[in-house]
Amino acid sequence: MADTFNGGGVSDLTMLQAINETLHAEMARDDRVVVLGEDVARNGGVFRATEGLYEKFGEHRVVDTPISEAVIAGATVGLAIAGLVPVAEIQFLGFSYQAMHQLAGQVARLRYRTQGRYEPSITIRAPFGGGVRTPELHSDSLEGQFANVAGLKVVMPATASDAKGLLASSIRDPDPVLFLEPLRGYRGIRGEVPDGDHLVPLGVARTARDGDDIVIITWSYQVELACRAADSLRSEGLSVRVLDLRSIVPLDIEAVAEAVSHCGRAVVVQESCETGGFASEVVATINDECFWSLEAPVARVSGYDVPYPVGMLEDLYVPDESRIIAAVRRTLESD
Amino acid sequence: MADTFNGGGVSDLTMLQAINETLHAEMARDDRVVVLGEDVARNGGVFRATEGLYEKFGEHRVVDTPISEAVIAGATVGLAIAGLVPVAEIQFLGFSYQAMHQLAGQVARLRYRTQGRYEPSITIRAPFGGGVRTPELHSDSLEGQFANVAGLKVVMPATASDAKGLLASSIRDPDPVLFLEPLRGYRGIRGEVPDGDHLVPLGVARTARDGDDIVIITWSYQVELACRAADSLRSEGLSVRVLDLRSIVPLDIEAVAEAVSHCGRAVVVQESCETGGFASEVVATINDECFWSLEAPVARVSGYDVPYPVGMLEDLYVPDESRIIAAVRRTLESD
Amino acid sequence: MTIPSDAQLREILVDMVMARTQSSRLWNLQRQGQVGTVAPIDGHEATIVAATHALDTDHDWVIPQYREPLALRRYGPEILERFMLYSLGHPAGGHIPDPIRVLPNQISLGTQIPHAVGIAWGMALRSEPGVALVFFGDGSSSEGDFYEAGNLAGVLNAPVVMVCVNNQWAISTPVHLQTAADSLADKAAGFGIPGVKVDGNDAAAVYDAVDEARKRALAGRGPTLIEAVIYRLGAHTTADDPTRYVPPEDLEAAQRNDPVLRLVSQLRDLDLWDDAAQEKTEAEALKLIDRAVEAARSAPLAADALLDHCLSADSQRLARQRSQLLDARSPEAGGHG
Amino acid sequence: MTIPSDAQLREILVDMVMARTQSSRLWNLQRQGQVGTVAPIDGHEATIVAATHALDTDHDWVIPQYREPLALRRYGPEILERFMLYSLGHPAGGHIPDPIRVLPNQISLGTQIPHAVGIAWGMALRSEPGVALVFFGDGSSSEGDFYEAGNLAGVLNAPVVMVCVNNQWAISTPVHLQTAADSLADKAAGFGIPGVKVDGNDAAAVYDAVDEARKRALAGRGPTLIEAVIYRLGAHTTADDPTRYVPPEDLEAAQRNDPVLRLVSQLRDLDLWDDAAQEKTEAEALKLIDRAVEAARSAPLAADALLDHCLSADSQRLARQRSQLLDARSPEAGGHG
Ligand SMILES: Cc1ncc(C[n+]2csc(CCOP(=O)(O)OP(=O)(O)O)c2C)c(N)n1
Ligand SMILES: Cc1ncc(C[n+]2csc(CCOP(=O)(O)OP(=O)(O)O)c2C)c(N)n1
Ligand SMILES: [Mg+2]
Ligand SMILES: [Mg+2]
Repeated sequence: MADTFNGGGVSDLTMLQAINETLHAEMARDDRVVVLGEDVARNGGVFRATEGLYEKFGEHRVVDTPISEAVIAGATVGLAIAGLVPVAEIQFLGFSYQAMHQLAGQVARLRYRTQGRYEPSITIRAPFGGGVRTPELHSDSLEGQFANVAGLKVVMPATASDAKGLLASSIRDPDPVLFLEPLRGYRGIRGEVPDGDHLVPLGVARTARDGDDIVIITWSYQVELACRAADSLRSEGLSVRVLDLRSIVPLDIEAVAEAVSHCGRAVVVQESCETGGFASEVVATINDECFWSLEAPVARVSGYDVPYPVGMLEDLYVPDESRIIAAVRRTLESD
Repeated sequence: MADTFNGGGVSDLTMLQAINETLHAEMARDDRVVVLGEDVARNGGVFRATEGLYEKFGEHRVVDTPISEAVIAGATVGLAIAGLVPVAEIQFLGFSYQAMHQLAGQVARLRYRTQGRYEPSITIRAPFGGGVRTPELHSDSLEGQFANVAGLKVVMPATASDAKGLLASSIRDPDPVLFLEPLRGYRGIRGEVPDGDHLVPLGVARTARDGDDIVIITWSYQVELACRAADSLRSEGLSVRVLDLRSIVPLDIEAVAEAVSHCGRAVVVQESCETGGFASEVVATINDECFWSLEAPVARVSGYDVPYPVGMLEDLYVPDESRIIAAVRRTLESD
Repeated sequence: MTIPSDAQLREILVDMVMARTQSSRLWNLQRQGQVGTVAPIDGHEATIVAATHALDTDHDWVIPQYREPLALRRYGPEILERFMLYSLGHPAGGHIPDPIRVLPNQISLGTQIPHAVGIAWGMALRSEPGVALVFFGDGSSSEGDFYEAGNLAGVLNAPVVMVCVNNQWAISTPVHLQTAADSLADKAAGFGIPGVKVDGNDAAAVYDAVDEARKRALAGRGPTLIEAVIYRLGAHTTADDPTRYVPPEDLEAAQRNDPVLRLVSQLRDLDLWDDAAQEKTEAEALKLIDRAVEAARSAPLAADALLDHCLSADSQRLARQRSQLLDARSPEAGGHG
Repeated sequence: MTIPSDAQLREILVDMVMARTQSSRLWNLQRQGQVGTVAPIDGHEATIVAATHALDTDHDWVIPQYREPLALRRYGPEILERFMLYSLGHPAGGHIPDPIRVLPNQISLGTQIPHAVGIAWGMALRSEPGVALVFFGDGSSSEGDFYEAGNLAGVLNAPVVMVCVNNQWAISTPVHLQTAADSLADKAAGFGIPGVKVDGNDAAAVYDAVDEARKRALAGRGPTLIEAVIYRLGAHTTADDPTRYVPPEDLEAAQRNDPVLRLVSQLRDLDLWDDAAQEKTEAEALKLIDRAVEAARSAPLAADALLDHCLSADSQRLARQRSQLLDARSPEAGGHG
């Protein structure tokens, strides 16, 4: 099966367009790929991420399911066993809770519990994240909980180009991938995206800004804010590196260690509430790998330990540039 | 309503007996307490934790439910709204995944989303933990995932006496509590338990062994192993403190900081897989609170990043005394 | 068969017209960027209003999904006030004050059905008279929670009235892709409880069905599943474009069956309704909603409200976070404050 | 109605006797501490064996719960071999080798039903002939997964045969506390699919019901829910004491209806079975299971098998953990090795 896109050039796309384009390309490339979820077919997805797939690939490969997240996730296990490559959408990550027993209990374990007999080539896409005034459970950052589920990969792109390259890799990956798309990024992040086949390997972090004094380690939409913080601090003469993890599982431990060893100071930023969020894992990893290079405690910038709040309160909850900058300053001053 | 037990003395009980006795006492003390779950009534629970309740308090207050974890958890929300104090059992913590949308999405948020109109006096009991050769999903340590769920308390006793005192506090607590009972502890842990009313506040850690050179921070059954490790190292002249967190949410941050500041070195032990487990949160908290007192990186001793394995492999998976001792030595030698 | 009296039918119509008027006002407010996502009520009025008019507000609970609040006027003016707070994104919107027996909106589909069963069960345990009436959509009827709750209600014989509002759509998904069952009421057979299908555009029929289910439940004869068949006349929400998927001819047919117009014409024939009544009701509806918006806009909000009501008392962690938040918001910090 | 031939009935009985014999052998091995928890098969034999004898093993899948493996002999000797590995706690027990279309045990109740629907759906998408037959208990029929899967199967018209093995108990919970439905087959109405109730102690009746459901599915007419009514004659598992809750008179009545004895006596009447056949079959069953135990005991296990087959390739974290594990196990470390 040939690649659909072979331009060799680049296009300026939003993250949403990059995702949509990638779904088109992967479905064209491999006819085992099937897309399923709530409103993904006739409506093209509530954010239009799956727009045009139904018209192009037909009702057998692009399927509107009943509102049953557990069976959406559970059916992917069977589809994979039957030799297909399911790409399921959970309409919002908060509703993956309805499917937790299938995602964490089954999808993630299929390879292990059958000792490799079955290959879980399963991708679960879900939007999440704050800043767009959605109702409850639409914005929650649950990646820390999924990171504790062994067997699952958790991929969280921060740019349009990575959204394409990581989604293509996720769909082709033989392991189950939870692919998380930041709501604010759908239209709020755009950039140059390579035409044609574009793969970004899972588990390789990206240096989004170079710098030597301190590194901000983060993922997904918060990379955007970290870069803005780094840029504004640069004008003050501070050299702030930004490391975009891209996937939290697998974690690029070496890149984290390299960046922290080099800079000696680090800030980890996440949208999730503080306790039990993935930032803690990054701090613990830094402690393991490069404790002796640390010149100051690693700072965490997080949401607060409350459920994701209603509209009037969300700007207080979600870390913003100013909180990131404050943490960077605090960490630089600490000794 | 008067206390049922007023002896003033102590009894030698297994953790299971302590739990059973506490359920009896709390049901007698407060007639709003109702017990629900699979096989909790006529059979007295698959481990006999609820033995005798049905006979004593009748079929209206001790209810065998259908095998529907989501509605067991979800019904507690309604029962609490109706003014009752539900104590639900999830037969094994692994099956709380079936109820995650109710536990994490609803039970934990009832107070917040109604801004205090309703009081979620809800206790969810569940056994978990390894070492007893159970089938899949019976042993998994999922506390790290629940710790990231704001609004939920996560209580994990390590002794028979605490099982009583913490369970009584949990049932009387106005917040939702996930009360986790280690399978190995049911019959494997016993000790003196105060007769009569015995309350242990939630969120106050316990020093299980005193010591100055290093502190092992852990919870639930691993406290037992940590104490054994401390005792065996003491014979070599090492002074190892053991801090039993008792509840991971709320976390006794001050006790952690005090112990680590005092000892300068720490090992955190958990049964969960490493990535995203609660030990990472403890390490991150230490980093926040007493980075400057640290004389060596904090060591984590964890399960591995695989699903909880089958019987032949579980002794390799679950941290044991020897792995704890090795980590203590490593941390003491590190500088 | 219990038919509402003429006076009751008129009250029902007043609430229906109010709901529709306020819903379209809300739609406009959303378009002006003044409130968050809005799920219009058009087509749902008869079912929701008539169902709640069959209840005893002192004893019976209403557990809504998210489309119902504007039609719950019978439970008191606080419902509208709180709903406007909710629509503006104010946390107090979730607090419907005691003793009103109405839960706030539920966004996580189907999760409210176990809550309703728990409330009903709890009332039965405490020997309180009353039922729990829960609304949910045709889409929500595919969630495990619906089935687990219906099945448990059957086993417990709990006094719950399950009203499935079948408006033919779940966002873009038509009900025939939601289930192959002939009728959503057929799902009752799996719970061993009665399943009743009713024309949800017929206020009297809905009233009767709920009244009967309620009496059944109060008599200790357990739950009922009612499927109210209607048609969603508007968009799913302000974020949706139904022209992408709703067949225009179906919509036109449904519009001819509009529940508000239907009851208006019925009551006009009985001389219980006229243009003046219509205008007066609409004017009153607008006055009330605008007042509620105004009140919501000026509702106080503490600097650290974000952290309130999560736990009954701050943990050490929350206390630390509270001072961080207040520090960041203090004027000197140049934060949000 | 499709009745199995005499020869088929005899094969079915052989498998049933084998299953029962091996199950009781396993029970004893558990009592001697040689294998983990055992869920005896007594009472389930006719349903499981006859159902799978109606399948085409080359094309049709079997998705079991946990009580079935000993009765799946028709799918090849590997099933028993793998099941013994499983019972000993060896990881390879979960790997039923290609091309056998049987999934390993499922412990998380009801979760296998969505898997079955996915397999059936996948076969249909790939235009492969074949059905997915899934077993689950009366208890599992209360899980959301059962309902969501049944409903989806109905919508998709997926070639799945859902066999609910109603043995009257879910551990200590009798079926009348599991649901108020008159019959578990009634749940099919909610999915818009046929629901069939069959005497699960009657091998021929089960065979016929599955055969019909299978033909229906292969003809593109969608799923069927079959309720096979039996009685659990043994304990739930080796960890259970049924005398605490099973009424002795019910058990006695059920024993008079024992599916193995019933088919034995039927085939004796037809001169297709005698004591010699019984003894030979039992001896063969014991030989096979003992051989399988032996093989399982000596199955190799790599020092770092714990970490295999979690991901397709080690992540950086797993690679670190693998060397930690191997270090700890090396003789010098005084670890587990
Ligand atoms: C558990 C869950 N899954 C998905 C969604 C996203 N969602 C919001 S409304 C909706 C459709 C609901 O349809 P229905 O229950 O028929 O109610 P209606 O909107 O028609 O009144 C969906 C899929 C959600 N809110 N919750
Ligand atoms: C999701 C889930 N909840 C609870 C359990 C614990 N459990 C194991 S077997 C069982 C009873 C199952 O009954 P049934 O489905 O009728 O099967 P049977 O044992 O009667 O064959 C229970 C509750 C489980 N394994 N999985
Ligand atoms: Mg609908
Ligand atoms: Mg059963």
